[in-house]
Amino acid sequence: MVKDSSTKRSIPWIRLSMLMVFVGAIIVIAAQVLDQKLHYVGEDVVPGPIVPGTQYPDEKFTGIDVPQPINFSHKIHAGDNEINCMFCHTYARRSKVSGIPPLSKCMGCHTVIATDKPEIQKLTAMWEKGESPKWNKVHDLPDFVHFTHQRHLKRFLFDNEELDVSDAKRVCSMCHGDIAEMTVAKKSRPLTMGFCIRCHEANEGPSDCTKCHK
Amino acid sequence: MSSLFGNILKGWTDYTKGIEEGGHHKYEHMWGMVIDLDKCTGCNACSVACYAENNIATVGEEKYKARQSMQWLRVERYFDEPDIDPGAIDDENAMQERGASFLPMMCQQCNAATCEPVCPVAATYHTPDGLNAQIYNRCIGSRYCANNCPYRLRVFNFYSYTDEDGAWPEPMKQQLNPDITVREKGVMEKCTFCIQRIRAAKDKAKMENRKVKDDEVKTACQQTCPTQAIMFGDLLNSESKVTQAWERQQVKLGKYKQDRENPKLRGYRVFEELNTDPSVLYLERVREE
Amino acid sequence: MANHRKQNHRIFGLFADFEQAFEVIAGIRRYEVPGITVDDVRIKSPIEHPEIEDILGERPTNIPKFAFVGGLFGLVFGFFFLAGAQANFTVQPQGGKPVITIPSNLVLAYEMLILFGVLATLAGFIIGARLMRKRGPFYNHAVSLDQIGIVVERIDDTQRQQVRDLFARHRVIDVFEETV
Amino acid sequence: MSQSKLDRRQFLKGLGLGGAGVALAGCDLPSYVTLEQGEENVISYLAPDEYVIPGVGVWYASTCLGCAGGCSIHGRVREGRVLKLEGNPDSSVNMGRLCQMGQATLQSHFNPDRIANPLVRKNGSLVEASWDDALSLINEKANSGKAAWATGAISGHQRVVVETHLSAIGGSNHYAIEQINANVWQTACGDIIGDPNPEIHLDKAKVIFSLGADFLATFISPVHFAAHYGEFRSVPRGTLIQAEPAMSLTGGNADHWVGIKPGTETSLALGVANALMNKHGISGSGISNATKSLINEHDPATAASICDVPADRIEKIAASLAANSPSIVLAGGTATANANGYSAAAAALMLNQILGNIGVTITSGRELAYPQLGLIEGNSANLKDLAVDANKGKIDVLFVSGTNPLFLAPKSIKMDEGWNKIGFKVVLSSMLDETASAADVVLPLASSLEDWGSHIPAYSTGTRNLALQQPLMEPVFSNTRGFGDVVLGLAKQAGAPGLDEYDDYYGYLRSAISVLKKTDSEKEWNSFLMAGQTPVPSLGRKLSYIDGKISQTANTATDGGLTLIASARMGMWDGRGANLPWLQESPDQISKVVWDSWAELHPKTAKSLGIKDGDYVTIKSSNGEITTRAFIYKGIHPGAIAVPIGRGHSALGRYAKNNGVNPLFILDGGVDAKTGEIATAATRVEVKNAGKNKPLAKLMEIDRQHGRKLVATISADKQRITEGGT
Amino acid sequence: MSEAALKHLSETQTKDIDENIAWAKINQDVLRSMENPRRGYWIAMAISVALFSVMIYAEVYQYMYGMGAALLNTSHMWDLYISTFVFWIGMSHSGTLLSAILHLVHADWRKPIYRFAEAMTTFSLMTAGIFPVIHLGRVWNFYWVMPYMTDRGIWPNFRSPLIWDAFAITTYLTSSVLFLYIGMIPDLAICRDNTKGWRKKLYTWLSLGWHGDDRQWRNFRITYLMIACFLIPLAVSVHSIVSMDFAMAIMPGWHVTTFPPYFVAGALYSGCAAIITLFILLRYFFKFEEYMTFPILDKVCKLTFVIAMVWTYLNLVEFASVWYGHDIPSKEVLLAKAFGPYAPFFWGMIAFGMFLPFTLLSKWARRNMKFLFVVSVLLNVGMWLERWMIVTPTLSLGYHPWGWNIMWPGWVEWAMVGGSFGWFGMLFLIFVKVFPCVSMYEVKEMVFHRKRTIYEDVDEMMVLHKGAPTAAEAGSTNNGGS
Repeated sequence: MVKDSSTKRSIPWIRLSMLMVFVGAIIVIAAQVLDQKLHYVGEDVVPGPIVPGTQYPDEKFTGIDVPQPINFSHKIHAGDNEINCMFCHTYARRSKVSGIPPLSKCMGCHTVIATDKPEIQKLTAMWEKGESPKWNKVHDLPDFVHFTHQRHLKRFLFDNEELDVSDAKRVCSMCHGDIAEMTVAKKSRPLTMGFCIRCHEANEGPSDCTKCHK
Repeated sequence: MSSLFGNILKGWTDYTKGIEEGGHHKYEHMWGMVIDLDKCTGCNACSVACYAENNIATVGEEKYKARQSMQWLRVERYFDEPDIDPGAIDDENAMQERGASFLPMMCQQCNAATCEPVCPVAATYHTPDGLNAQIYNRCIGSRYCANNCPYRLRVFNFYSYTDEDGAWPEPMKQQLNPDITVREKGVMEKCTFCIQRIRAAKDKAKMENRKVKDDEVKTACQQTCPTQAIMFGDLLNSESKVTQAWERQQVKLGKYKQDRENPKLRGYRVFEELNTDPSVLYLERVREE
Repeated sequence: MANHRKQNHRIFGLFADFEQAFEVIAGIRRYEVPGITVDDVRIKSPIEHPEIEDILGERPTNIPKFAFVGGLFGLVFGFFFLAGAQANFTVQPQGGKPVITIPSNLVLAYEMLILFGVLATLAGFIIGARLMRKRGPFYNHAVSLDQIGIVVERIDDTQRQQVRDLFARHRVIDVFEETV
Repeated sequence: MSQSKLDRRQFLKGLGLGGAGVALAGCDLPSYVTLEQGEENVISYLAPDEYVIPGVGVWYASTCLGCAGGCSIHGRVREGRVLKLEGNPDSSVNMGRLCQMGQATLQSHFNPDRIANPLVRKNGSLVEASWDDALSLINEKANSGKAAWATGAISGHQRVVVETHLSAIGGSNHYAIEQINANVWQTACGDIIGDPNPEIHLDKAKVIFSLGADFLATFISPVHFAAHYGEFRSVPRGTLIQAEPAMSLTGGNADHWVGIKPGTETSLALGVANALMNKHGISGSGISNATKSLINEHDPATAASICDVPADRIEKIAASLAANSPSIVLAGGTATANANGYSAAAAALMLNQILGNIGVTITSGRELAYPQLGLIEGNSANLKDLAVDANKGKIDVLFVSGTNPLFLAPKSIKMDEGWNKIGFKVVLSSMLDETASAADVVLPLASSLEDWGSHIPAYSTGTRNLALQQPLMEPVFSNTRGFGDVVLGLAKQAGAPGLDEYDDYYGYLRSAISVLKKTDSEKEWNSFLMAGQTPVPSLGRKLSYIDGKISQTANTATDGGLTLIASARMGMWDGRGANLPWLQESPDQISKVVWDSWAELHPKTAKSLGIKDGDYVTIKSSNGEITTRAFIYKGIHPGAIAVPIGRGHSALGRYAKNNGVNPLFILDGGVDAKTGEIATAATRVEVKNAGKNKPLAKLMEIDRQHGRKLVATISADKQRITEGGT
Repeated sequence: MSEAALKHLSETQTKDIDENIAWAKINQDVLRSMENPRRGYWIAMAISVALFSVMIYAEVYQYMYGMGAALLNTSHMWDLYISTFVFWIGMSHSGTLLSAILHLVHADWRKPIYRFAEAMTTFSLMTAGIFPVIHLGRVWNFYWVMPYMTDRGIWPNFRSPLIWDAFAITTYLTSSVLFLYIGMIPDLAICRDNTKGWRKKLYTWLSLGWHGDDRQWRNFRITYLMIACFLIPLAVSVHSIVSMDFAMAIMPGWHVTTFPPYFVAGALYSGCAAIITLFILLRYFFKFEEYMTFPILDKVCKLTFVIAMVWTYLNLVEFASVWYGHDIPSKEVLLAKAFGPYAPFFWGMIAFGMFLPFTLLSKWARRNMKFLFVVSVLLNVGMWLERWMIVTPTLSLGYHPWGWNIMWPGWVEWAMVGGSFGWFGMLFLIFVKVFPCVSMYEVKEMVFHRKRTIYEDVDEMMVLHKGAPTAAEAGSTNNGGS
């Protein structure tokens, strides 16, 4: 029975408009709650290797395999032999860059250890020639980003009474992933600005642009 | 969604606080400067030091002539003395009796900066250090900020200076300061009070769990100034020399008109009356009449 | 009552003379065809006839309400959107100005009001005017040119003849019928 | 030793130079593009010292060779690159401050136009050669005939090796050439008060009356004097009176700037002395009658007429000198750059004498216990001598380093003819300047930031220090060698005795200093390097005033035309700054012109000549003409036209070449009567409008403040009321 | 049309429209105007495309060499780009605003001309939108001014008038396109019924199945009314916001309270002038003498004159407020405009903008096509100069004397300005061939209602008393359609 005339139909306009206002308001409130959860509550943030007292977004990223002059195995060093990250990357706690260990450091052990391995022989050859290997940067931030390892280590490792220096691995893995399971390092976190920002918000890090951009 | 609506319900009043608190946040520092125009000899060392410290491009004669120069710190020179001898400059036959007047002008780091609100992408904003920051990688080059700067102290990368025929042919590239981004074409830039030095000092202080000491931060211009006409420090630190100098001159931040019981004091801020509230205090030049 | 009848004929008359067409409506209004009310009449015209509407009776539209709601939503959403964005973007205090600046947000919310208002109006138009669906029966190009058509719906055989006569009396040019 | 040298070099092997490349990727691409992997390289250290940390700057002390001042500097080294120079706060020369030339030394170090390889002249043109070829060529040519060395100001052990080499190749003449110097003043001081380099205490003075001495920019040790000027200006504030024909930087900062007729400074000084004696009852103690009579001839009115200065101005000067003691009177720059230069200096000292400043603000300096290490300041008289001797054929082999005679020499002294008469010319230089490009062999030098050396600063108070110069980074151009190394090598191959034990200059320097300091411990040595300087024994002098040196005050002839003043500027200096973009683009302090020369004219003169600002003017002297653009202002005497020295190179790299004009070319041969200094402020020139106009590239297009409160000026009296001081 | 005929027409044509014009003829004329373009059309198109391609070249050049290519400098960070932007925004105001206002006041003489006026609005907006983008130093990041969500949690700065511009222009463009389109739907239906091939497909799709029954007409009328109501405040706000780019700034000569109304008036002014220009062109090229009649032109001219006077008044107010104010820098800027190096352009603006409109007072002028054409173009030149004189002199004479210098735009900037006209022309030329540039149905309404007003009494009599009319009466009331 198609009797078409809008006179018959009457829509509750006032109520509808009120509804719209509520929708707007509810969206806002919902956003508040969601916001609280995302930024300030740790549950729905999956932590990597636990760093006590911190939450950070555990975003995965599959980097490309970057070839290196010497096929250095983090697994053997950091993983199996549990050498502290900062034993080789010794500058991390003193400088903005973590630094590549100087050749002398490698030779410190490898004059005696595993000298028969081909890679080590490569290394030794270089040392004798007095030239350093030309490593390729894996975790390479844009040049307008000034990240400092020093401060982050202080915040998460040295000022963290639940950790001691031997747990450096955990802190490093926040941004570098589980390097101890890799041979040559491979990017396993996005390291985008969003990644940084979320972590800074979750751990009340500074939100001032000039901390990183100058 | 979260970052769409966020937490406006929390501390709404915080967010709507006005100028009297200087924005919503607590200032960690308020970096300020004092420049004694009587000591300044206009020798330009500061300007060159600034070029060296901050990777500023040299543009060459033609572009300089077209007023596309890039200096962050310019030492202006005037030949008239309105306060002592107004008529002198108009007398064709007279001599330049009392020399010239020199004025080093770097970004005044205004606390009510006119450049900040107009930036469409918030590339320039006020830091908790009381600095007027410029985030190069956010800048889209609308140049509104420079138009709105009464001091004309913002410079724009009208060209790209990074290629081989630019400002740094090899091996000059090697001199570039890694702590500072090299600006690409289409980006606004300006004096930052050597923010990289401030950052370094603050990080150092944090590593040692202490506050930044007075004189721990020296800007490039201040450090090189042969007559030490430039003083730099934290205006929130009551011990700092700068704070004392400001108090001695009875000049206060947040005012566009200073009420001083002694009008003969030498301290003044350029274009203070525009209520830009600059952080650079100049001490009047002194000359025998 | 008209709406209880089962008849389902439609008749469509095409008139060259607008005055005559109005006469037909006037006639129907004077119940010259028993059982047919103006509610059963629709006209198709190349131009709009505000003056016919008082004859055809008040037939309100919902468009203003669409506009109202749309505008209101634009205003609310606009303001909260901006305020929320600013509140999240707290790294940009500027020259001692508050983070959420009412005046500028009002300016922008005002623009949003108009934008959503206009969009809602368009939606209202498309819904209310039954656009973007199959074109109705009896469409004739002449209507888009210079002739006016009158559709009388829901009539039975007896009324059909009477309507035809009514049309004829007012010099109808052409008559179409159909049964649905 | 060589071992420690290896270590020294070792740490400089950086984390690669990726840093610069990195920074240059710039900020214009969205971040996800620059978040790249494996695009950039890192070269790790080999075996770094403990204190070397990538990403953290290390400061190394060295010495600035921007001018003869010898300021101590700290260089910030990061990832093996020197990034920034600052003054060394411990230095008694510059107290941690630095001038623009010091800052810009970096660019002479990283300059793209540096010579990378030795050059040897083969059938007319310079072609690259290996060091061995170059040295062997020198070896066969150099030892035959009369040899000579031409250097700039030189001191310390470089001087020693140079002289060793000179004697080894049987030469005797060592021409130390510095266009910008205080030779006249220093000679006068030597003659009159018995100390060529007395200590000048600007900070103690209440009034400085300077006859053309541009102590803020070009006088002996600018940074040092500028630092003292700062104290001089702080409460109690002193008064600076500057008398000179064309405004220098110091004049620009004067309380009273007296635009005086060129060459009449002596008369002004005498006039002031006259006023002092007759009006203010200053007794001319120790003044000979001859001088007294000279003074009496110059009552203020006469002096005024001679100097073209209002008489009351002279009275005023005398008054403030009399009222505020101690004061100090200096002479230099334009005042001493004319035939009467010496008497101007003498007159200045006479004023100091009658004002009783000698021993108060002018006190005795100390002289080095080892004169062979002392600084040879160098002067332009030597330039003339070089030309003359060369023309006389007295020179067959010439070694040049640290100076640029072909650029500095006026045409009138016929340097280029002389140069061509010289049989064999070796130039040691890091830049291919005019002289180098006219040489037979060019040996590429390391920059001053890559080299070892020891220097005696031109001026310092208290104990004399030996300023140490050490490399701040690996050579940018690997095939360059340090000055010391080269000269040492030359000396060795010339058979100089006792050098064979040193395999390089570092070894020589180190052992020499250890002898000097009587210690050979690594620790001591490192402490010297850390301090950047080390005190050396010195003997005091005592001052005694000998009068009667004011010979005559006759003024240069005032025939038609103007007096050309080749003014010295901090920045371009004597031309060595012209290849540094930072200095080219840093505006001149007074005219604010960049990237070009200009000719200063007084508006009155300009009007009479029909010249407007930015007009091209042709300046014609008896020795040719130059054309540059006019800058019209009132900081110059109407009878003078001033063109700055330093631009107008025909070589010296992309930034300097064909940029501006060189006023030195057209100087006539006039010299200072006593010292033989080339008179740069005494050449008569014809000036006419060349008919073209193109505004100068300037920082300022305006000269006045247009009612804005930009530079507010308060009168000194008011300032004294609020801030004290007399 | 011949000279004599034109002259004759200009004397005889006294009615807005001849109500006895046959409806079929209306359709024919308008549809004809959309078909087989003639040579003149192709020439115009060629010129437009040429200009536009020059603009493209200039933009590429500027993109590669940086903004320096435009000879901008430290004092003149903005120049022609922004002034031309303001100019085009101004252009965009006439169409919509006039159409909407006149619609609300039931001025039916707008009906033959509002269509192309609204098209002009849309296209000048699309032109204006180009400029803020090309004047960016890093144009490839222009989208950063849009408030979109990003994981960086950064947003545009909503305080910035430039962002207000972005919002306002987007809104205005959307709304005015809709206004234009909705007003066009019945005509599109007509086109649908009278074309074939791709055009038929297009119009079928666009006309949304319009079949003109009373329900559609009713909704249509209300919709149109509503959008008109929305557009009037919108149009006003848009140009006020554009004016705030300047009024919100601190610079002397920009920081003026009267700028918003001043800009709006200027916008209407230039818009009306542009309407006159296009009116004459269309009338000439498409032989629309019967629709775009002299009386209508006459009305437009009078309107233009009135608005011109409003603008003049506000202009003088601005001068006065600066002159009697105590802000020395602003006063300096004013003096520099009048007597400085930019003086010729300033006085040109005064002459064209303030004095030329007085010629519109004479009937002869209002009836003389050629003369009017020249005048209307000159008025717009004046308005363009006005925008330039707002932007540039202030920048050459700011607070700090260091920044004082004179700067003349280089070829790049001129190419962009010229190219913008090419772009506009291109769009407009395409429009007139694809869409009816005279509203057919509304002209019909116009005719119809004018007739009804004449025969009203007769109708009354017939309907109420006599019943069916006689053949004779019917003939007399025949609307000439069949």
